Amino acid sequence: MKTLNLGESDPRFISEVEQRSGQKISRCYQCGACTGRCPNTFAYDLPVNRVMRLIQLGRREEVLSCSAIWLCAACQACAVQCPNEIDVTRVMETCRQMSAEAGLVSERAIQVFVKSFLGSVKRNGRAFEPGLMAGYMFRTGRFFTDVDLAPVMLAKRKLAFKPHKAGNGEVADIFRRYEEEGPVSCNLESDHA
Amino acid sequence: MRIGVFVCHCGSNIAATVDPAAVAMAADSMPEVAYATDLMYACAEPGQKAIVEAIGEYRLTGVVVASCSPRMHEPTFRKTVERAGLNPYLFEMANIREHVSWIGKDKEANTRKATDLVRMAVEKLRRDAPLHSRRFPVTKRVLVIGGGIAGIQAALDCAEGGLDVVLVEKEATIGGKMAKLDKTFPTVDCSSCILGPKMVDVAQHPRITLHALSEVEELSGFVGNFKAKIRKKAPYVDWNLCTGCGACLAKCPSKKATDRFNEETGLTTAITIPFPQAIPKKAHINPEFCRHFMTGKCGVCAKICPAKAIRFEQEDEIVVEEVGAVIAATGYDLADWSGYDYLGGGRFPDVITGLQYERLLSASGPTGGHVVRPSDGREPKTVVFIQCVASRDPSKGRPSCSGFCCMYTAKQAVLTRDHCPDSKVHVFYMDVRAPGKMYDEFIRRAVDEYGVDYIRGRVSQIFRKGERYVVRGADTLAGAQVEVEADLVVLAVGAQAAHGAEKLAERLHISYDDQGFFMEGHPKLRPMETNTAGVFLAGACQGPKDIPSSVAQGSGAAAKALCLFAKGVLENDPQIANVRPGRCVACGKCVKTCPFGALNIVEARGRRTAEVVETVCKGCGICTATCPQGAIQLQHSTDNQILAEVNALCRF
Amino acid sequence: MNNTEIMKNVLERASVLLAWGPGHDALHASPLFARKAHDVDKVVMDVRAVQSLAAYLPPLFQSEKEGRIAVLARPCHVRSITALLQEELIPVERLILVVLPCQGKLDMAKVMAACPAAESLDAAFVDGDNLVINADGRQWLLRLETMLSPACVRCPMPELPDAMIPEGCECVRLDGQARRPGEGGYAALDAFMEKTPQERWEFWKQEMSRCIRCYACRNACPMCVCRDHCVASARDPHWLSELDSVTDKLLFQVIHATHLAGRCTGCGECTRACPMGIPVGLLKMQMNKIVEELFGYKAGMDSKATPPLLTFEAIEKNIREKGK
Amino acid sequence: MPKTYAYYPGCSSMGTSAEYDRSTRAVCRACGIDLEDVHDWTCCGSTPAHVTDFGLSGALAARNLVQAKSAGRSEVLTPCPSCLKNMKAAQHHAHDPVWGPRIERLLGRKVPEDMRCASVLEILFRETGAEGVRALVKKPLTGLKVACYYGCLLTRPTALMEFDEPENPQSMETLLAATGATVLDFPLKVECCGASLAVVRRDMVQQLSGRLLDTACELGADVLSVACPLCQMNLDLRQKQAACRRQTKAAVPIMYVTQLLGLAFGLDEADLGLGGLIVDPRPVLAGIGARSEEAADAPAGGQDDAKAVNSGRAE
Amino acid sequence: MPILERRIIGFLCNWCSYGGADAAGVSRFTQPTDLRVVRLPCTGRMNPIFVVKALLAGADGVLVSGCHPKDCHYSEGNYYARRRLEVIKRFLPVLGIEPLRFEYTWVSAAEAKRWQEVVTAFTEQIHALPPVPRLPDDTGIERLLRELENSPLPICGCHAGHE
Repeated sequence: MKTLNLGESDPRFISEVEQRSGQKISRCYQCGACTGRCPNTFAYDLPVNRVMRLIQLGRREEVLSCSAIWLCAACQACAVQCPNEIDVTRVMETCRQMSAEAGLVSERAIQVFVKSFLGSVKRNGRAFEPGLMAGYMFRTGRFFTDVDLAPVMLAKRKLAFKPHKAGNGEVADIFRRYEEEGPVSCNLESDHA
Repeated sequence: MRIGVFVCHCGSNIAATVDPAAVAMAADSMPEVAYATDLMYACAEPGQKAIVEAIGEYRLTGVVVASCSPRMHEPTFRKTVERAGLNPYLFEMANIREHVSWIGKDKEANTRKATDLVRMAVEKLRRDAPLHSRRFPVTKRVLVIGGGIAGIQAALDCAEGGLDVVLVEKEATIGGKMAKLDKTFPTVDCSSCILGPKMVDVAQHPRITLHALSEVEELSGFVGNFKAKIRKKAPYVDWNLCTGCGACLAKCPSKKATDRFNEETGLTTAITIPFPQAIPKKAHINPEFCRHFMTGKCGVCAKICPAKAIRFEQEDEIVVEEVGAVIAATGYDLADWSGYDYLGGGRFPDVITGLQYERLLSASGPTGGHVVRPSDGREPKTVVFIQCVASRDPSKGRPSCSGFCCMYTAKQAVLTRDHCPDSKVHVFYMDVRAPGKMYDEFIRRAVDEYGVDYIRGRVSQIFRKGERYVVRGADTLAGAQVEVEADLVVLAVGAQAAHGAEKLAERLHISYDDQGFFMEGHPKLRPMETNTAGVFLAGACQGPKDIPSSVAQGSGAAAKALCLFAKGVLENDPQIANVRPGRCVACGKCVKTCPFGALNIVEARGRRTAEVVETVCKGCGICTATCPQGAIQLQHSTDNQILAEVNALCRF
Repeated sequence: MNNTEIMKNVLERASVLLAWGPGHDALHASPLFARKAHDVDKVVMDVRAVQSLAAYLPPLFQSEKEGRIAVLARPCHVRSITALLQEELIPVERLILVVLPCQGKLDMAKVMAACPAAESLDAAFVDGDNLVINADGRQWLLRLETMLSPACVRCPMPELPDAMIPEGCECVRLDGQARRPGEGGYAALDAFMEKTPQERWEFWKQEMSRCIRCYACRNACPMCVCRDHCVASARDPHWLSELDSVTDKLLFQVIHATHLAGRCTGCGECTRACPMGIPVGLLKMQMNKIVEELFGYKAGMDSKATPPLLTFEAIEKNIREKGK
Repeated sequence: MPKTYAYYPGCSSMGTSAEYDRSTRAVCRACGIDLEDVHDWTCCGSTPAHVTDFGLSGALAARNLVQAKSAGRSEVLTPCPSCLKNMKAAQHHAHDPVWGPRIERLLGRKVPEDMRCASVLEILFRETGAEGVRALVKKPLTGLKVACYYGCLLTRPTALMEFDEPENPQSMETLLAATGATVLDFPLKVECCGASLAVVRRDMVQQLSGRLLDTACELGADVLSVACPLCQMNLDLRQKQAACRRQTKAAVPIMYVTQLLGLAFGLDEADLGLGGLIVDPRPVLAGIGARSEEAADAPAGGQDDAKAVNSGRAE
Repeated sequence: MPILERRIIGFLCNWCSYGGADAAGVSRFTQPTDLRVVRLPCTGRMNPIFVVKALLAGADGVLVSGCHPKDCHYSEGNYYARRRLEVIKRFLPVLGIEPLRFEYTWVSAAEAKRWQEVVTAFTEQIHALPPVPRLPDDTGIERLLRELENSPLPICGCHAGHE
């Protein structure tokens, strides 16, 4: 295991996570309730409490490049469980956003799926399931994803053939403004006490 | 008036963020200030000496000390100025530590603030009058509320010290929580073997009057002269006749009564004696379950009783006891954990509290000391202990550490291995807190000799799997989620003040914190006192405590009561209300609002006027705020003094 | 029996009848201590009888230790008397209330404004709906309705309801026709509160700078029972300085209003008495409104009630709890 | 005068969860709950937007609140807990110092704060309740053993959803018990099924849903009642995929709570979209009448059944 | 350097809030420096007129704090205070005084954190308002005379520049 140099702690990272998530990270006392309750821990490279600890230590790189933040299903179990009332799910989501912005994504497939989904919403105003699946398969090269399900879905009329358009371009406007604005900025001058 | 101002550095406590010399210099030019200086430690011997000398040298007639909170050292400095020949009430304090130096870092602003506070103190002092205490006799009797180990110790020590003691216990027997314990840590000696003799001592001591099944309903009066109204609940048995033979218990047909002594791990009869060593060993009827009370048709106990002691028609009795001091020793109860849904919140029969587990371990308990599952009576193969339930949990409004759970969990884990040598025992903990004598060694023994498995992490879920329970949590040291199938789960539920503690506190006029624990006079220096003179605290009613600490505090509270009575007479606090008859129009508004009945309208020299009963007045000042003419003034906190303080701040 | 006979009859049982008699001119009435039957003939009880006689009662009872005292009172004055009974400052068994049906009271400021010559009048009398003033060799006919004090116009209780006769108090009613009841409420205050806070502050700054610290407002107030012991003129406690400062003048008005919280019956005597025409009654009106809102209480309605600031509820219905 | 709710169907109603949409409308009609579709509704952004940027997510969800408000509605009802959470989160984030201003900029207007949002389960529980359901039951589901599964988002996060107990919710049980069904104590009722990762991490999802299905089987559940389109799709459509990770192989029908209520109300099966389910519920439903008699004799509750299943299984 | 503080007077009961303020100090809970505390035995001692007196005398804010209801050292003092202080708070607007200049609250001796929060929030509230309006004589010669009346010595200048 790598030795962590405590002098390399990045206080701006802690502050950014705190501001974007609205959570006070120092309140975590490492009881592990989040890890105990998390349904996806078995698939994580870092258990949730370690993610929290690494944020406390200001380890930007280790946190933003871990897979746990991408495999989190945002099921909120940890947030409900935390005895210190930290919304851990929000912290995980925040790290995922920051990971994408920093280009440290470890689970590319998930990011691609997210992009496909949002692309579909941007184009149509609503999510169009077959279209986004097609886009996802195309971009990841995972051509056999769930094709086993297609026949049964078609038989049960669970796949629409045409996207529904809605929103009269308002949704596209939201995306346009989002792209123009770029990642959200925090006031990192104020030191976190 | 010639005023001396002494500004304390308190080492660097004040001087680090306030400039005491600048404050003293500013004070030098305040009205009637004849001398102003700064001192390193005003409260220490050299500081006090400097004050005494300055009083003589500069012929000072009043003193201001700017230092810590008056709640800390006002009595100290009053004595100092008294030593120098001044009336102790010609003294004021400016709190420039707790209210200034410790809460702000801006030295300039702090110095300005400290100067303002000194100016206020000077202005107040200029309007102080010398006050003199009155002496009054005391009733040398002590009321001890609560018959747990702390109350027992306090009662015995007071009685041994020559005081008459009235011991009031809510339950039908004394002994409290300790009587429910099987063994005690870290010695693993039998709880009832060491408690039992003390309980017998209480019963036999000629100076102790015991009221069991009783509660204090009202406390009136003041230190030295309290009157306590005590409700003795009807046991429906004439305790003068009852011999505790237990014949009625054997024959009572209602066998499904709640067994409070056994923490509801079993059932008992409607007429019952809590446990074989109960003091007093007298039967009482629980009317909620008694067939006679429910249907009117029964009376087996009355027929069978050889002493003819059953009294279905008995009613509660009110007795009034006159005492000079009160020791509250009402102990604790486990916190309500029904909100812990993820632990079942009480839905699972085999997820029980530590106190319930004690009853299962105890040879006098419902299972005769056999560790079995409440659901099916089978011996558990795997027992999981969970610490910090309703402790250290801000999300449930329970942020504090209950202190003794780490140790009793270790003890129970060890006993489990003793009782069921084939069992596997896991303990989920967050931190092990074992700072007492031989405590940490005991934890080590649990791990090394008894093979108890300690897992560092919180449990986040318990769910049923068939007849067993899946306990899921984290092992943060392994960095993993862990799961174990358990037969029995024991929760170390945190402590809160005993049920009804808040209500009692209101009756005793003492404060309590958000967990219901009674507030001590000072967190470090007055742990046995309250802010109400003559009311002392012992044991877990003041905060969670283990047995040795409870015993120590019980003895300490007894010592406080003995000190109080050592003088024979007491002096009152002269900071009480005073009527200027010339200004009073006898409108009676003060009489209406006084909470203590300390005011009367009397006829004096042909005029009606209000009058203060000096020993009854407690100096709250409600009357002063009520009187439109300002005819009644709270001495040492007069309208003019408060106005002067306001004016001192709003000069320009 | 006509009203005079009724009053003479009352005087047979009482050592004195406190009433109104002729004043310094025909427009004014002054307090009259009627002790003999023939004194009763001088009683004035029309719109000119404006002053509340309640204020005289506590000292009168104190100086006259024997016998009963009767007092002539309008219904609004009865509320003040009830409030005094609440504070046990007058003995109910020695009191006889003589209540007249109220036709309203003149607002002298309005009269003076309508007829400045009334300063030195020759004669004044009520004739039907009009007030007739002879002065300067001319005659003025003023419509009574327009000359009454605003409180009277809005007064909801020109006739005393039986329920408001203080418990255990003898009450004699006089004959006569009362005005029709007004709608009550706090119209003058509500109008004032329409102003911005800055305007209100400026208003008091201006008004109080005209105050001459004569304390007529206090002396007229039936509930100012402190009499010679008022804090305004005390050095211990020294709430107010002796300086001619607006702060002290305004603070006195606040003290007055605060001391009256839950006790003021809204009789309006303070404003009436002010020689500078400062509407000091507004402050008490605000206090009454607050007390009514918070505690559902109006002073002087029930001689057995406890004023709300001299008691409490463990849980206050209308106060939002702070903290925790 | 019944209140009219703005109805937000959510994107999955157009495809994978059409039968949830249909049964919701049918049951609400039966209960006298008036629904009016949000005009020109758009995607709430779902989890992808939420994990990308709270501002984007907030703006996408809030657009629908704006639409509902401009139609004069004060409360939005949606069958999908994920959509519901996004709408509530948008309102919550509107007060956040970092995200509030951003949402407003992206949306181009203020987030309506006074709109209330609720799931169909919450509205049925609040407005109709057990009493109301009991009054409407025409064909009691007597003897049908139902395990109620809420999934993660219906009750969590507690401060946002403000509905039922987060760890042991009872609303679905209360409603279904009123239909005469036997409600089992399903211990994993708020565990995650992993649906949001269904496409990209099939392995994880199989493990999560496998455990849920196994536990339901062990309890002897005839059907699993759900209230979330993602859970339903995941457990129903992918039940075959999950089979490889399961200890038992029994198929469990996954039905929407609205479908079960609709059946009990005697609504037309076509209106409830029963045909859309992959694991066919009809065999277990057919047994309802027959089983009702034996159930009447046996002591109620799933406990005994659970024991029976357990004892038959090798430890 | 101009002094940016406002003049805030706190009236604290000795048993609860003064203790809470002490506990906040012991815990080193940093607070704004504007507040000056007058110690009362009980909020029941608090004559509501002190509030107006202080505001008219030039205090920018007045904060009263006592024991929580039911927890009064004298059983009933805070109950009386609650009524009287609520009345005076509602009375301020008729004078044209901003009612936010006055708050009353309950802080126990154990609530050090809460005391810090109360002081910080109230100080911020006062800073959000302009300085308290003054009546003409308060800055005038009478005021100075009054000061001189009490002080035979030159007036300390350390508070000058407050305005």
